[in-house]
Amino acid sequence: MEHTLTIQHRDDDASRIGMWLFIFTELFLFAGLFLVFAVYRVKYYEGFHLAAKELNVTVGTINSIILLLSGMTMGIAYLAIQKAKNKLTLAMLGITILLGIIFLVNKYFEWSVKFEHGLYPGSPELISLSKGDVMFFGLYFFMTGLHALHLIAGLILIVIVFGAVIRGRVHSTKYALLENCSLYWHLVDLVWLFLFPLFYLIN
Amino acid sequence: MFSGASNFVNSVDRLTLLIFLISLFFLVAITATMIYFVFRYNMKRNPKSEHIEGNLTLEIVWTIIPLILVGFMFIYGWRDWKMMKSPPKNAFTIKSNARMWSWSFSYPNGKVTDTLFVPMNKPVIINVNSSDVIHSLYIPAFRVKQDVVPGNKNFLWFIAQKEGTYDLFCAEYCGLRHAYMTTAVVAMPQKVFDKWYIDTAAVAKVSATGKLILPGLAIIKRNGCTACHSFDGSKIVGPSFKGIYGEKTTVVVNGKEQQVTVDDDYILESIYDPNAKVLKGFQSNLMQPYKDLISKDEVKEIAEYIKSLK
Amino acid sequence: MSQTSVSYLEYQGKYKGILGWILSTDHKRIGLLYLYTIVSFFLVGATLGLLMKLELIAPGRTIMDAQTYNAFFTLHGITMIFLVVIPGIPAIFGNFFLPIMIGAKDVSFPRLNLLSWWLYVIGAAIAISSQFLGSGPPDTGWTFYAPYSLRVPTNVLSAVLGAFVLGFSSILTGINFITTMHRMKAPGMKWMKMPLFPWSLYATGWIQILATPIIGITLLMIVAERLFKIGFFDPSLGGDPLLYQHLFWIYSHPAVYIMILPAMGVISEIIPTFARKTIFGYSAIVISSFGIAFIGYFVWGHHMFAAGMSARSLWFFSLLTFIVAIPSAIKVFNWVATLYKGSINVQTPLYWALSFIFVFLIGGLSGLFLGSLAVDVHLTDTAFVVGHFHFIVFGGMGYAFMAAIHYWFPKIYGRMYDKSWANTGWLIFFMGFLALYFTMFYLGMKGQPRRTYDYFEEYHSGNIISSLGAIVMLFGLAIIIINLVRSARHGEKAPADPWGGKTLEWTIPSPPPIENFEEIPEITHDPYDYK
Amino acid sequence: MMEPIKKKVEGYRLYMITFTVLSILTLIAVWLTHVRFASPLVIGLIMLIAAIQAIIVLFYNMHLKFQDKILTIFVGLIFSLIFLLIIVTMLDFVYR
Repeated sequence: MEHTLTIQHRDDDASRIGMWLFIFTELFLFAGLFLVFAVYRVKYYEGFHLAAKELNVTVGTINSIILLLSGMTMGIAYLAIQKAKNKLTLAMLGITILLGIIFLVNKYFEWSVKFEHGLYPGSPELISLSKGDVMFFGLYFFMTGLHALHLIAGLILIVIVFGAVIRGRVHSTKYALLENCSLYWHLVDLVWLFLFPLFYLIN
Repeated sequence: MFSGASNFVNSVDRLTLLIFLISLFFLVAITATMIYFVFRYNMKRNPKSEHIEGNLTLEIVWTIIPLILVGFMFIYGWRDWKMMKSPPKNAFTIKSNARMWSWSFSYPNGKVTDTLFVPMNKPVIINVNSSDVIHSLYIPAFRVKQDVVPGNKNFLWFIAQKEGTYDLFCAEYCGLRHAYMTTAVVAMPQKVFDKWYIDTAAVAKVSATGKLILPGLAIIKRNGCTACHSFDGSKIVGPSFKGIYGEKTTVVVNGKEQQVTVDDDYILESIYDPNAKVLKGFQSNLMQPYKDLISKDEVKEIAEYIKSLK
Repeated sequence: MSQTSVSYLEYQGKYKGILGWILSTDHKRIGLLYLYTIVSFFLVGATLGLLMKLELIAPGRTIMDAQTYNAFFTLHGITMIFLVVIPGIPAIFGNFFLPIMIGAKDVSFPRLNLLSWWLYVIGAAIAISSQFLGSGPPDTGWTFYAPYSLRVPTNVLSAVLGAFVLGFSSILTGINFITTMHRMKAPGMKWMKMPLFPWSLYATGWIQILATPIIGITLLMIVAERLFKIGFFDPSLGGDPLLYQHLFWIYSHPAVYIMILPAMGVISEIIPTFARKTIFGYSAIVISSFGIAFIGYFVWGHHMFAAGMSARSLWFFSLLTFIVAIPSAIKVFNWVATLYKGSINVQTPLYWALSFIFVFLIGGLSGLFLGSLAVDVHLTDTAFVVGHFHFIVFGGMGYAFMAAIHYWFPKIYGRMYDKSWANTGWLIFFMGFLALYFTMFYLGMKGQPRRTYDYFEEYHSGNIISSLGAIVMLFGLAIIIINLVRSARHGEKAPADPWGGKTLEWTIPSPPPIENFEEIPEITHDPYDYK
Repeated sequence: MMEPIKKKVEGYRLYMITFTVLSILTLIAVWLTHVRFASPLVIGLIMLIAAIQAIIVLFYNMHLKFQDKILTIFVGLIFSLIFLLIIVTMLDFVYR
């Protein structure tokens, strides 16, 4: 509609505020899960303690570092676009995508090892264990799964931004999309910062 | 109100009345003021309005006064509720089990009933338990209620103070027959209760109304089977008991149809492993195994009773 | 006539006909889209309610069986809560009037706004499809309490997923409104010069953003539990059914404030206009909105007083429940004080607004009984609770909705409705409403449990009155709707400012031109300037 | 309201420094669990480290430090609200 052309003036600050509000929503989505985690940790103190030992701390640590590194490359991409260094931006976005994929691959192997051991929801092995174990692995799969879904969404977003930079739709004076994408990517980072110690370290 | 049927009635009703009077005062006062203003300051009478932006003193006054009033309601409500959770030590303890859609009550001496019998003027604790979903044990006349959450322990207690029979409801929605998950509380003088309580011989033969019945029926009633199975051929949730004994029927086993004859063995299987052979046209997984609740001898009595329903 | 001064109703954009509506990013058209869809769903829900009341007119089977009745009250709850009252006022009147009242040409994200509506329609379609797909309509009640909702074979999944999508729609609307108020207020409109309806939407927006995700994740857990056997809430797998109730009410209690805050905003607009006088205690009303939003976030436990929570929780929740009554009371006092020394123009919207105060008072005061622990034990899960929340939700949001539609109707359609029919409709509706819901207090005090298909003879007389009330109320509703629908096409032309309102929407023509303002106004005075 | 502060954001180095600090903190947390198991003190320390990491991410990676103060206040309120939410729910589960 032609009239919208006059109405839809560009307001980067508005889109940033909107993004932050959306991030608040996402934080509460995970807050609900952390709440569930806290409740069952109190209820099944022993079970959680033992079940947490099943997780591989090394893989978890490597994944943490990968995610933090991708946060860095994302941040550099955000700076580079402001300095009109499109090539550097693209390179950094590319590395971020790559790191995100490595994280997912690691996660995939971590999950499949659990599946091989029969530690997945509804499996006969898991049912035979204590209720604390059942709950721990239920939460583990649900929370890391939801986090992985967010990561995939973030990756898709970066790919879109990548295309937009190539086609010149995102550039040094118009980079709100990249900024919001970066905010979202860091949200994924932020959530992992809590997921990692809760599942892997506190045992 | 103030019937004194249980020890909680008067305190709860007193608080209810207090809140009611305060509420009524505010409702009438505010509504009357509102209507008065609409007439007094009507456009025709008062063509020019005055400019008043607010008044801090008034704001403070009408914040503080309600705050004090609700503070009292809170304190009294808390105090009276505390009582409902502090049973005396010498109380008589009854276990209650809720299932879709019936109640059963077991007494310390092993007696099990579908109606709650309690002695008067003696504290009674009811430990509640649910074998499937959430129910809620509610005796309106006593002003007591407790949700029955599977997996969580809970209780309620009261002292029945007046002889009589009172309604007992399930107050938490629990599925198809929720509305029919009702029974009665019978409060009787200690002497009458003792007589009823000691008389284990009569247990199988006397129902709440005191009529003589077949032992099988007593077992059926006690276990709440009638919540889902009728005696008159009508379909409730499960099949009716009427005229089924000796008949050939079609059942579904693992998704395949099969013919069986309703005999003692089939009745036993249907009670101990109800989802193995489900009568065609009925849903599975609604009934739970009664293996721990009904002995083999009792099943025989039930089969006898079903036989008698022609 | 230049393109910009054409009314939004007649404007021809890129798309013609129906597409010009369902693909329009104009906030006014989206507001009307919401109006039509929400009113349709309201009529569905009301019909279900009426059928339920007819079933309850006598004990035993009257017109339907128990399974149908249980499915009906579930669908009635889902439709009314998720499809009608939560989006109701913000999505319809917020969309239409928020930009105009703050002097903006549209919301911050017009396309996102359209997406919200589409998500609403999709969510509604999924929720309604639960009635026809799979193994029968869900019969869990709109609360989906575990473990019942995990075990029943009925089609709970699509109802839950529908509610999830609807939550998304609600969140996006909240984000949009808050951003709009931060970025698009007209020059000179400081925060404390903003009218009260936008203020209430601001507080509502925050609740939408901060509470809705909790129900989202809870419903996802129900889905995971039904599909993958993760035992979050099933006691046989180690879950705690009470945790489900906590999570559910962490959202669903604040949801009541998503409904009632905008309703209060509407009343705060109508009363100064018809008293021709500035609002009494502007800042008290603003602050109380945030008081309600914040304290209201921490009272969810009062839905679970009989569920077996710890004594400390009960203490905490009961205390806060009483405290949250105070900001609502402050609003009522300020509204009544606004009438004092006014020059009151008694019109249909004012009838609705004053009757709102009356029924809302009854609803709020009956809440005091339920907030008090000892009394709540007796009254919770009885008809008393049903009466209470219908007075609050229907009496609150419903009456404010009626007040709003009668107040802004001339602005929306540029035509006036028939006032005497509107008043007749109001009176009949009001009488029916009181008979229908007031008797529930009596029935609850006598101990009739809620959500029951059948009842004992001792509750019969009360139920007859209640059911007759429902018929009377719907008769009144029919008069109101027919009057409005007729007037939207055939009513006499309305002037720009039929009521003598002072907020910005009354400074532009009726119906508003496509771009709202020829020139963005400069704000120099308070919102209700009757000096 | 919520105008960005025009001061331009520093160089790439900032992100490298935050990455290094965050990684070291992660490694410290992992090392802590190897030193001693599950004492409340260690759990507290680990959660403290997570909180510090979160603050670094929020302020530097998400540029909170360079935005209008009101946004920082909002973020602070959000996290307090989450904290309160968990505390209030725990009132039930810890003392039941």
